[in-house]
Amino acid sequence: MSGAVPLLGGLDLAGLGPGLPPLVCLLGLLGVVAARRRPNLREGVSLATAGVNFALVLWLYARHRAGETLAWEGFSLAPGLALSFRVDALGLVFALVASGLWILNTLYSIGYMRAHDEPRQTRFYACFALAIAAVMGAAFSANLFGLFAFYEVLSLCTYPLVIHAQTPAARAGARKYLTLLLGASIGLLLPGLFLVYHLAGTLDFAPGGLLAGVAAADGTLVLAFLLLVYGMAKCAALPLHGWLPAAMVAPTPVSALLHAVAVVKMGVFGVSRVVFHVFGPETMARIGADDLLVGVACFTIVVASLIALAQDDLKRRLAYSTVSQLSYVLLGVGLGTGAGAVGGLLHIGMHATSKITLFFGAGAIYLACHKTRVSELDGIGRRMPITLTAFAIGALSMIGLPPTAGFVSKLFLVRGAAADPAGAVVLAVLVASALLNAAYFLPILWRAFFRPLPAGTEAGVHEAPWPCVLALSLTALGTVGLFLGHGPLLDLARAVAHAAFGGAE
Amino acid sequence: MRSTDSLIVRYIARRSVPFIQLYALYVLGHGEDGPGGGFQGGVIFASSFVLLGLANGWGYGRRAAPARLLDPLLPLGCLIYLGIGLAALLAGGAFLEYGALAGSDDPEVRRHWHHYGLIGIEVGVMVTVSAAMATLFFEMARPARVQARVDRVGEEADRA
Amino acid sequence: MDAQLPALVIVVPLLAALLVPLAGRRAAWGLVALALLLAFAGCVRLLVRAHALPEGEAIRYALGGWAAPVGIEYVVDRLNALVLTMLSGVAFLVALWMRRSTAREIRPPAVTGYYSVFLLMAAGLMGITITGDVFNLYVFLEIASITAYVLIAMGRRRQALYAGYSYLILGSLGATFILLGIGHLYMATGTLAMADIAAVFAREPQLYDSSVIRTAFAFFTVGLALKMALFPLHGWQPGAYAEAPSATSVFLAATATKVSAYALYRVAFTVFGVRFLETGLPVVRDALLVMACSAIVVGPLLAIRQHDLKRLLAYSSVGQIGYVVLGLALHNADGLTGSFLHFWNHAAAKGALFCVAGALAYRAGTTQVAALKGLGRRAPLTAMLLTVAACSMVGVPLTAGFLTKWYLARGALEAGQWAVIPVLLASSLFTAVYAWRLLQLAWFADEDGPVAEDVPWSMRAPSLVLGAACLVLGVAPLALPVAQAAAEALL
Amino acid sequence: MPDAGGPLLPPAGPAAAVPGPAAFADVLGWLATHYNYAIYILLMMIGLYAVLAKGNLVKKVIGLNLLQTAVFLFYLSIGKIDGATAPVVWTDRPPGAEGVPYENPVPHVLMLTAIVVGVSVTAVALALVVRIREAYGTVDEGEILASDEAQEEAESARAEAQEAAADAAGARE
Repeated sequence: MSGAVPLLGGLDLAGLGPGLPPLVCLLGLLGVVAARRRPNLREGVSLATAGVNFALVLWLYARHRAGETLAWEGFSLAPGLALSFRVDALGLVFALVASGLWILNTLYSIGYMRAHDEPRQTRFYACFALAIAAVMGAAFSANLFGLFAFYEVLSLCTYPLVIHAQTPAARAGARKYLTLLLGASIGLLLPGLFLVYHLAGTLDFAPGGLLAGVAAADGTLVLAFLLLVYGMAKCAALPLHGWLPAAMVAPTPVSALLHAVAVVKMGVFGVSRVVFHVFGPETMARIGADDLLVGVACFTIVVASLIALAQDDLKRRLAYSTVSQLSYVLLGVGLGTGAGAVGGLLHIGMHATSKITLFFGAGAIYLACHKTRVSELDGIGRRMPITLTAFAIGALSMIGLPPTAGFVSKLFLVRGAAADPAGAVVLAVLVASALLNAAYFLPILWRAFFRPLPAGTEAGVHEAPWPCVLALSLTALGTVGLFLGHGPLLDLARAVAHAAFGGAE
Repeated sequence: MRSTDSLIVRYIARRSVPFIQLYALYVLGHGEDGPGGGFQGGVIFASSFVLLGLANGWGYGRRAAPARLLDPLLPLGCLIYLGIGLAALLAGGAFLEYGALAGSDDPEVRRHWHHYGLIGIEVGVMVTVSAAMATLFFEMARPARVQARVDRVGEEADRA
Repeated sequence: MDAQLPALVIVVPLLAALLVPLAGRRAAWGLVALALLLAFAGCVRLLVRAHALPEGEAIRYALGGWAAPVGIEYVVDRLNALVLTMLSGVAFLVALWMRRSTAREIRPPAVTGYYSVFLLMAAGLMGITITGDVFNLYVFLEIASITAYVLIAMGRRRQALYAGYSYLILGSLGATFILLGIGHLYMATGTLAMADIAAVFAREPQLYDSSVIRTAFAFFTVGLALKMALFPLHGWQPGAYAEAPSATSVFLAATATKVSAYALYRVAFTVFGVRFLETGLPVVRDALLVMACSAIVVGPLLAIRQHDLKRLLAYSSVGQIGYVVLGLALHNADGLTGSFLHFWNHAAAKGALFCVAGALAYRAGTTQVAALKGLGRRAPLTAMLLTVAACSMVGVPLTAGFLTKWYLARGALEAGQWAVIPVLLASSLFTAVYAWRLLQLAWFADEDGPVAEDVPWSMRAPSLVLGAACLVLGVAPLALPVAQAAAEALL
Repeated sequence: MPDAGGPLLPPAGPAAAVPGPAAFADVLGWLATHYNYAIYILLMMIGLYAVLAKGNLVKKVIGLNLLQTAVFLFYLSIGKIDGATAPVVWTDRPPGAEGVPYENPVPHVLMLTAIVVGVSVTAVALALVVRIREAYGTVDEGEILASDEAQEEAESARAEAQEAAADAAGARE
């Protein structure tokens, strides 16, 4: 109640601070529903919401940099169970990446959905708005309960997006998506939450980990850790990755949303929160959870890459690539070194930008010539030069070659691994993974640019609608731009690592 | 239910009705300080109609206690009960505190009013109990041809 | 008038019940709504007053001016103020909701009778809750039950008659057990007033070892378990909920079994006392724990297989009553808080869901699950209501249902009953399965047909209030302090 | 209710306790002095048997009545005092006076209410049986259930088909 009073007072809007982005997105949701009979207005509202939201996050970032502590008490549901919000470096990494890419994603959606003349667009945009509200809420949540609540909301509100086509394939994919995500969160995450609360008596994130100093058997803590990590099935650690390729049935903007911006990043962000602010590096090291996490991550990176090699469907190949790339983040935060943590957190942003480019590219190819398979892409680079150039930039970033964003994060990861006593194995995995990435991305580019168009197709430029091309060009530029100007993200990641590991990087 | 063939039974049944009812009232009035009261009185009162129905046929009994009379009486008895209770409440006492009806603090007056309230309550109980008992009997014992007519009327009402 | 409130909240619906058959067909509905609105206002006022009192005290009202051990006393404390508010609030909303629904489902000549019996039942349930006398409890229990039999048997299909009959037989069996329990209690203590019995126990703790007292408690438990349809004594319930007219279903499902559960709390904690539960007959507590947990798991499992929406919801209620009883078995502040929260939370969610079933019956003439198809297109608000209430049943965070589970889980951990956690989670998963099936049909199986109209606003508005309650109770801590105060008052 | 005229059964005393593994003579002695309890238990069991085992709906109602009657008997036994008079029957001195014990009236009052409740339940039960007979043409539980089941089966088969069709229809889009 106490938190609602300033809200009802209505004057001290700035006092809401980190509560503002989710609230604005909810307003956007209402606007979308209200404008359901006027498509132009509806899409305008969506775009405006995304813009205002990004501006708000930037404003929060600026104030955070200025050294202000921004917090909003929010709602207290029950003692120990509050929806309260706070700005910190880790949250800002996620929020900046998500809200920034959201604008482009919305732009792309508008182009894609209109070109396809899809039905049920209001539901689509409404769920989109709800999804970004959930992401913002999770990013700024000051406790594990808020993170869990918004995590669940995101699972539920993306389900209508995945099942959007309502074809049998979409139903089957969406069923698998929801079953795995919801099953894991009810079956693992929720008991993990109970366990943490039972052990610590609080769910509020703390800089050194809220479980630091809690007297409990190592086994219990490891159990709690595993429950939380695997409960967040959105991070797609093997073997709970199955939802991700299954959800490829969704329209491409949704795939981009799921696999680049919101859903998967929610998973790795959640795990980072667990590592840094629930357990804390010290406890992690004491109970051996860091090695566990690194092991899981390495296994996922290699195996998922191998699976990706065998996929002919373009979006499925990208999905398995996502599974593999997400574990870079897990690897980074699990390494237990400052540089590793920086690399992992940077990879949230780097991977998001590159992967969204790749998905936009895949969607644009589908829009322009209805091709979904890698083997059908012969010579397509000549028909869609902009799209395929952007795609190539994204692919290079996945492999980790300069001048793209992926290079930066991987560099930090390598440095982090080198600082680790058992770093040799990790280094080997990183190298192997880079080679595997090259092995499944370069053939696509080779086919697109160096193989002739199949006989019988007319040559000539035939790009996707302009909002799509614009969006994917911007993300491709962003991928390069992040290589050059990753300062703000790096500062934030460094701040997190600094708080966790002290000065050493 | 058909009427009996015996004229004697039919005649005596008819003639005993007032006596049964008088006795019912006696039992009612006796309720405060002896075995009796509204429940018992009500049942005895209803039994007079039951007797009529048994001896002189269902229709005869039903005409003596028609549904349009009994149906309003059912809630009316309860209303008397509740009304007195509420009146006590309005007079400043607790619900059903009849003594408060006196409107004075004199214990003697209050005791009197307590009696009046109690008897009023018993009357209410009696009205409802006798109406309920008679209704139960006549509804359960309803002959098939009457039932058929009621059903027909009901269906017509449904359609309307 | 304030002092008379405990009597008035019962008497006003009772009075209206008697006036309804005398009033015309037109005025009847208005009278019902007015009476229940007044009762609700009174109950809210009582809730506020009960919370203003110092810890351990209660509002006491002596009927007829006779003080407690001699006369019948109405007692309002923090626990039953919570239940009373829930009861009268739901009754009022259902009264608003039912005008159009009953007009379609009940034969016109029987409508005023239906209203009258409905009010009687509401008064009976509130009487069970407010009374401080064990025998009076029995009488009100029977008033509520007999009226419930009638209200169920007025369903449109012939199965309703048999459902009402089975409920009558099992309900009367339960009532007889309760009567026997009261008899044994009276035999050992010589009084019927709850507070007085508790005082006897406090004076003579050796009574706890008496086999008469133990028998009494066993009779109460079995009798009330039958009345509240606690698994495996739930046999009467699915048929009764499924076949009853829609308005009856909404009201029964939202309130009736929970009032019996409340009676068990009242008997166990106020009459027998906390110490008896701990030392007197621990086996009953263990049995209740097992029964509650089985109900929590089996209810939703059975619900998954149903094709009729009302029957599905009825089985889900079999599971939900387990949550309400679990607190008694866990027997600590957090567990009790969870259960007491569920009085409100489940009333809101299940009431809303049965409103959806009623809306289906109103528009489609059937309550088959398949009739939900395309609801999201035809009636988006009703479909939203279904969604929110179903989420609350699953226990999605930010809905009311989550708070219940949170507190029950905390209580279980505190009591060292680790096994309860998987039970709660499994039930959430099973509930998610059937909720998902309903939502799938409602939202993702639509066709591009003409957009048919939703149910009239007189039905939509009250049901939306229930749906909103699912959200508000989940976010704003309205119910929590009330439930916590009630739990603390009991222990 | 003023002070009950005589002592109630002592809480855990020998009178209230059911005989344990005592000598046969003890059991006989208990039966001789507490035959009313024995009858109440017997009646109750007969009633319970009828309610649970009989297929005829009317017989079930009769069983219910037996059960209730058994409870009435139990209550009246609680209030019974040997050699006491009814609280309202005057001899030469009023009940309650020295040397004139009277029986506890409270159980009687309670049973008066319980009887009314019982009558109401019976009335509703019989009314339901009448309606059931009209709707099903039988008062046998087995036949009613069989008839319902047949109807239910047909309906659920139809429902299943409808649900599948709904899914398929959604899928075609």
